[in-house]
Amino acid sequence: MTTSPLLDATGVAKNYGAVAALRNASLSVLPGEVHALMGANGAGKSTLVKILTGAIHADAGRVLIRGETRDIRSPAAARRAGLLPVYQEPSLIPDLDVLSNLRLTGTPVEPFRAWVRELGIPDLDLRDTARDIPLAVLRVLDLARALAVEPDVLLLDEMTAALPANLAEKVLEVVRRQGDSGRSVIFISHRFVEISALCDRATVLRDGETVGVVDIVPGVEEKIVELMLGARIVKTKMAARPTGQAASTAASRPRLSVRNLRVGTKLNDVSFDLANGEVVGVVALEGQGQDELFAALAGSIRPSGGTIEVDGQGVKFTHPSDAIRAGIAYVPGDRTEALAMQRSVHENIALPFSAALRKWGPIRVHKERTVVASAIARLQIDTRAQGEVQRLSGGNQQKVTIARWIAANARTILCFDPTRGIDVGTKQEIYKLLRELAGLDKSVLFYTSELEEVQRVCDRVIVIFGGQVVDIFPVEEADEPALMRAAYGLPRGVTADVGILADPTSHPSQTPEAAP
Amino acid sequence: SAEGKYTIGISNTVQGNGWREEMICAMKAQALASGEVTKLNIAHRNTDAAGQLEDIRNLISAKVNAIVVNPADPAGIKAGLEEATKAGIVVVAVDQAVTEPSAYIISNNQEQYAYLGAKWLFQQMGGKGEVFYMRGAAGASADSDRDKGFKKALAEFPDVKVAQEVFTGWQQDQGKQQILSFLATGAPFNGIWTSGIDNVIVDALVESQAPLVPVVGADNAGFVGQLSSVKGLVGAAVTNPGSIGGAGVTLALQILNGKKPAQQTVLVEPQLWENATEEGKAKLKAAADPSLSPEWPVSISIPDWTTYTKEQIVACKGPGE
Amino acid sequence: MSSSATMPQPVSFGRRVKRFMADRPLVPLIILLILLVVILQILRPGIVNERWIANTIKFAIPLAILAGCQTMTMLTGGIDLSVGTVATMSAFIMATQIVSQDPVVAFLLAMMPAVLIGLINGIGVGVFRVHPLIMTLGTSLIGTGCLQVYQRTVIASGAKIPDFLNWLGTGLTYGFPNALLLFVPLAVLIVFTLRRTGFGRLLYAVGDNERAARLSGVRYWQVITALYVISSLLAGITGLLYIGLIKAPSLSLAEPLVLPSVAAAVIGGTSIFGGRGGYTGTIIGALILTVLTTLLTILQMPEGARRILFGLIVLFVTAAYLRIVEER
Amino acid sequence: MTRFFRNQGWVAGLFALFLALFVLTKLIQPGYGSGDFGSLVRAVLPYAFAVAAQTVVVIAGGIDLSVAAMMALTSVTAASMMNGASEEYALFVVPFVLAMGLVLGALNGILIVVTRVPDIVVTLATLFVLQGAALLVLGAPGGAAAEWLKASIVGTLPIPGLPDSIDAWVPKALVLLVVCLCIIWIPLRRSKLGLSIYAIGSSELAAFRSGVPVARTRIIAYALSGLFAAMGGLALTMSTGIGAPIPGPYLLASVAAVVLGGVALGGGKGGLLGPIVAVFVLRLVRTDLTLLAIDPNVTAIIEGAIMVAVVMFGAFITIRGRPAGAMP
Ligand SMILES: Nc1ncnc2c1ncn2[C@@H]1O[C@H](COP(=O)(O)OP(=O)(O)OP(=O)(O)O)[C@@H](O)[C@H]1O
Ligand SMILES: Nc1ncnc2c1ncn2[C@@H]1O[C@H](COP(=O)(O)OP(=O)(O)OP(=O)(O)O)[C@@H](O)[C@H]1O
Ligand SMILES: [Mg+2]
Ligand SMILES: [Mg+2]
Repeated sequence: MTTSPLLDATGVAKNYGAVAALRNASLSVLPGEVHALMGANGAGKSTLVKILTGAIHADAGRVLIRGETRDIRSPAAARRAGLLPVYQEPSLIPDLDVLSNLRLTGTPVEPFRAWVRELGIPDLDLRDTARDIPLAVLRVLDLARALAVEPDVLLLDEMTAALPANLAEKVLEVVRRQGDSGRSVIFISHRFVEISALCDRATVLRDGETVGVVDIVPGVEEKIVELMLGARIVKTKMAARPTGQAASTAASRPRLSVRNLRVGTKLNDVSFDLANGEVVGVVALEGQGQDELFAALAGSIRPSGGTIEVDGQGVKFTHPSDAIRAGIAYVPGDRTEALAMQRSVHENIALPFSAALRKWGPIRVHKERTVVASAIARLQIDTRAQGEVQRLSGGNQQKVTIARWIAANARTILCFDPTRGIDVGTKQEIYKLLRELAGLDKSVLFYTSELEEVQRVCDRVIVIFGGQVVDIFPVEEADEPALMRAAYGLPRGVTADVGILADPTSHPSQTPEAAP
Repeated sequence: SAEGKYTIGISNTVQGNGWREEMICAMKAQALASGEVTKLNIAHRNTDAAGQLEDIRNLISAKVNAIVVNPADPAGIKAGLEEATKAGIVVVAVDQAVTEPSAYIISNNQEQYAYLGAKWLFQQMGGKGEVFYMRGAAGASADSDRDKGFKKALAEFPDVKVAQEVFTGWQQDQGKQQILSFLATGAPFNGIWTSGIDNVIVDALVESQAPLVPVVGADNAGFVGQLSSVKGLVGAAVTNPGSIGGAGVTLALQILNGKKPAQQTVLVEPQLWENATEEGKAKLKAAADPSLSPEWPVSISIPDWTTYTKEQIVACKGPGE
Repeated sequence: MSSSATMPQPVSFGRRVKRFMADRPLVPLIILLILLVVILQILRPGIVNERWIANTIKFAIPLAILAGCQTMTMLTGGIDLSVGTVATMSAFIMATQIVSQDPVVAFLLAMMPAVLIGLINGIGVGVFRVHPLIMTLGTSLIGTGCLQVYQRTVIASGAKIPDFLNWLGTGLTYGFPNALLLFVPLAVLIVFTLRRTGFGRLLYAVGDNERAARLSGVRYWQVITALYVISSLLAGITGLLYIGLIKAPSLSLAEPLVLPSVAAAVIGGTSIFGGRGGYTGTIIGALILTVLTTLLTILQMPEGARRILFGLIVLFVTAAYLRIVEER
Repeated sequence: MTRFFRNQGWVAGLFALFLALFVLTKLIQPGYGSGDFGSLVRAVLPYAFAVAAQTVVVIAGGIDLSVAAMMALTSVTAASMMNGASEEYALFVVPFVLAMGLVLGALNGILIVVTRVPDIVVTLATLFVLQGAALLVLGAPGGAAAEWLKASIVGTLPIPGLPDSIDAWVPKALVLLVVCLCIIWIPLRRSKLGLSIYAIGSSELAAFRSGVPVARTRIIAYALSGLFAAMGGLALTMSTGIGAPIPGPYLLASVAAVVLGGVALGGGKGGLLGPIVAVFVLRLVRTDLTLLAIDPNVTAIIEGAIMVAVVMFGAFITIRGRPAGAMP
């Protein structure tokens, strides 16, 4: 290559006590390049981004910017050097309004406004307090704030993970144009579609080390996966759905039956059934009421109308513990909402055991240890840093949130975007797990922001738009274009004229290929 | 003789201490017994000079006829007292002096209090040896006045040394812990002077089977009882009557009725009751009152100044209650 | 996955010591305690004898129990500033009621305000979400006022310290303070509760992430109400023990213990922000503070200088301790 | 408009409460007039500065337990320096004492940043240190204040063009308070520094990642707190004419007023106006209790109950006011 790199990091290492987050990472980004940073959960991607942007200090390593050694000691210094990150977690100040947030970082307002519009949010009020803005929008604002100062290198850590498809689309578009205009982007994502659509090259990390740099060409995905996982080959092909077993569900009573559910103004009229042994997908654009649906089913908020029946019995949840008693567990998409970050993996998994008043007494240590250990094994949680959950990587934290309910043996699991920010290997494990749960006659309600997941996991899909169920697909008709159209509230094409209560048992024998 | 015609305001800045509680009760009882007071307006809380200024000004707003005040600081409330006098309110300071010249003062003589007790103690010690000096709260004006008296006595006995000087903060637990720590050091000492944290000190000596050296304290019910009941204990109680509050009310009423005292300042001289002589023992016997809370001083009345009965002060009811 | 822990790494002796202490955070605290005792012994040779130790323990116990209240409330991100008032109320009521009542009745009467204040605190914090600092401060003001009103009604009847409390508070058996008979089971119970019971686990979880606890089915108000009632009960028991030790009921008996109890919990490694800490450290913290107080009493210096030294030492100890523990 | 009410509703409510109390006061004591209002403001003065000192650090996500001790130290320093000195000398004393507050406050901040010990512990330690220092400066209450200083909070400020009847309601103390607070607060609130203080209180991590110099901002917040506390200390000396080394009841009062004033103890929210109005409310309640000649022991109960009730009420309306369907 003739051009010299804009950013060149070599031999970066970072230890957290006994855990080596990075051991020997290197990354070289050319001007005008969209460069993917890839790796399994816990490979050290976020850590590298934090080091490059001065949020933490490396133990070793050298960073050159335009050929000059720069010691980036603080985010402000990184900003001056032209490096701007969008971290995995939103970094707007929650109690300040957007305008003040802009002033704080010295971001020019007009360009910011333009970018926000460009990124698909036309009606942002700059006087809104950040705390009141939904997560997905916050991520976009973070990005717009970075774009507004026209950075030389933009570092996006799983920018698209929490975004609904429509917003993600816009982000990709904008990022692509960054590359075209001579600026570089470091792009972290677990979604291969995005990588291949967007990136020029990819650096692959494994266990804190750079194990390869590849050009993105068609078909390179296999190689990347190989590099990413090393010896840990993707052995988990999609488990075939046993057809016979699901058949019984149609006959019996539904596990969960929702009728005309309303929550405030967000959720207007939702009705559907969830059978035993069934995985029902929920597809919706950002903010169509899916959050409220899940929260209401989890007992987290009170619905303002409609009925919920569990096993044919009408229920009213006033607190999540009511839902849990009815066997319904909720896995929120935002893991900071679900985990006690300073506590151990073990305690986090065992937390529901002690919740009820009658379980406040002595803990049956041995029994508990067995249950927890088996849940950890089941989800293959990387327990190197298990003393405190906050030291786990994002993906492993996500697994803990699910493991908790596996251990508690919940009959119905409400998964809100459980694969958000999870690497391909782990995603497969989670798909498999959900199918296994279904096999054990448990039922799963599964919201996902990645449409392709629907095909892999669900028996049926309900599409929510404007707080209403606009369509229900059997899985075999739920291809991405159809789902997308429905999610935007467009009527279904003539070809897909199947009854709403299509028989979910008539599965095609075809199973989608494992990723990539 | 007449039905009540005056309202009297009271300001006090230490709450939850037996001595001050007795002072307040004496004020109430005296106001009731005098029959001349329709209403007492009491500001009674833990605060500093600035807070007391606030209370005094509130009392001025309430248009009381007289204010009886136990000053948080002699100089710090001068402005407020001056404003009160200007508003035609009679001001009487009790327990401690104030610097405002227009105010009348009826007070226990704190310097004399310390001097009297210390002198007796040093005599008991035979004019030599080590004394454990347990003061009150660091920075309090009553404490520094007493320190003056103590130092005066000390100067008269050149062979008496201070083994250790501590501030009890007038808190019982702290005093007890300090004496126990001191005892544990095994350092020799021949007498203890305390600024009113006395009965816990005797307890500590007894519990740890330490030699019972002479102890000087105040006339708190607990300590006075111990002086008669604890075998082998030699000690003296110096009176520091909380009933001075009743005297303050009497003085205020006298002034309101046009009977001004000859001087602005009336000092109530402390007495010393010791158990080394038969005469002293008799005084102690007469004074002891086990029915009182151990923190209350036993001298619940002051001859010539208070007219209430014991029942009245113990009931702690003011006019209209 | 390979773990970096297996990487050959030359580890210096100093680092190993630090690592060792970080894994056992009690060790540096105990070392510090011993250090203080040694300094005391050097300053006043012969002071550290059986009597002194018994004495120190006697005074450390009430502080340690109140610090236990702080530890537990701090685990949930709270604080209980009403413990001083509650202890004082129980002590005062016990001492005055025993004169005319059956001991059991007097005991029940003495514990009543503890339960009541604990309940109000718990409901205020747990249901109405009032900040614990404000809530407990408010109830302690209210409690003090009530105690003063009560005091006037009993002033005529006098007060008495029950013999049993006297024995418990000041007595020694084979050189050991009798108070240990109360304290040891209590301490074991608290440690066990925090480590091995569902309730203890919920305290940590609620303090760490209340929303997560809620989503796991934990009812916040139940946990918090139970917690503050327990804290108040402990404070009430401390009051009874303390009156046996001091033997003079007053209206501000246990107030001076409140700030030190917070300091003891903090020195013992409990995070004031919740989710982190334990009771064993707190016990050592209480001992350290008690010894420190003795040390400063012994030093012949002006009161002002003594306070300065006290503040500096507390700060230094906490900072050093944090450094060591962070090494993990 | 709705946004204004959402943000300022609490302050507006407090202000209404103050007015209602004022009317009540007039009913209790029809003679309550401008002179009495002047007394109220003078009583408010030290509390107001204490609460300002507390507000700044609470907004920055901290707490300052050393406020009252800082006031005591600056007060005794000022009083002892002015003792026996000329009137003009006070012109030098005032800036010196203010600078001292600023520096000592900054020291608080530096200790917090450097030792990484929680602020509540650091300021607890400095509370003892400052108290000790105050005792070293003046062993007992004493000292003096320049006459012009004392006069500067007595009486009213004649404003040209204003009728006397209105003028009488503008006590000098109020003018002094407003000027001192506004000179610092308004420019601060508008500056990037002010934003940064809110930012670190709201989310330290997010602030750091937004490029806010967290350590420096925290130190400045504590320095400002020290400055306000020094003003409070001066106010004490001005009103009493002396300095007292034992801290007054300003610490707990400041925390209570901060919370009553709508500043979240977690940080990042609220302003200075609310807590200041809260101080006025609390002082006026005190006045009313005195005017009503309520049993003094009951006043403690009432003050505690008001504090708890108002905060509970606040919590109650926030729970109720939460839009339906919002995530709790
Ligand atoms: N503060 C910390 N303390 C201890 N260990 C940490 C800490 N932060 C990160 N780690 C460890 O460092 C490793 C790399 O974490 P990092 O967050 O960089 O992973 P990642 O590649 O971004 O993963 P993901 O895709 O799940 O977000 C993980 O093993 C994690 O447990
Ligand atoms: N303390 C515990 N330790 C480990 N596992 C537990 C514990 N408590 C409950 N579980 C597991 O969680 C699941 C559901 O528990 P739940 O309390 O709802 O059932 P349960 O019938 O009440 O249990 P039990 O009969 O053991 O009290 C069970 O699989 C149980 O084994
Ligand atoms: Mg990451
Ligand atoms: Mg991730």
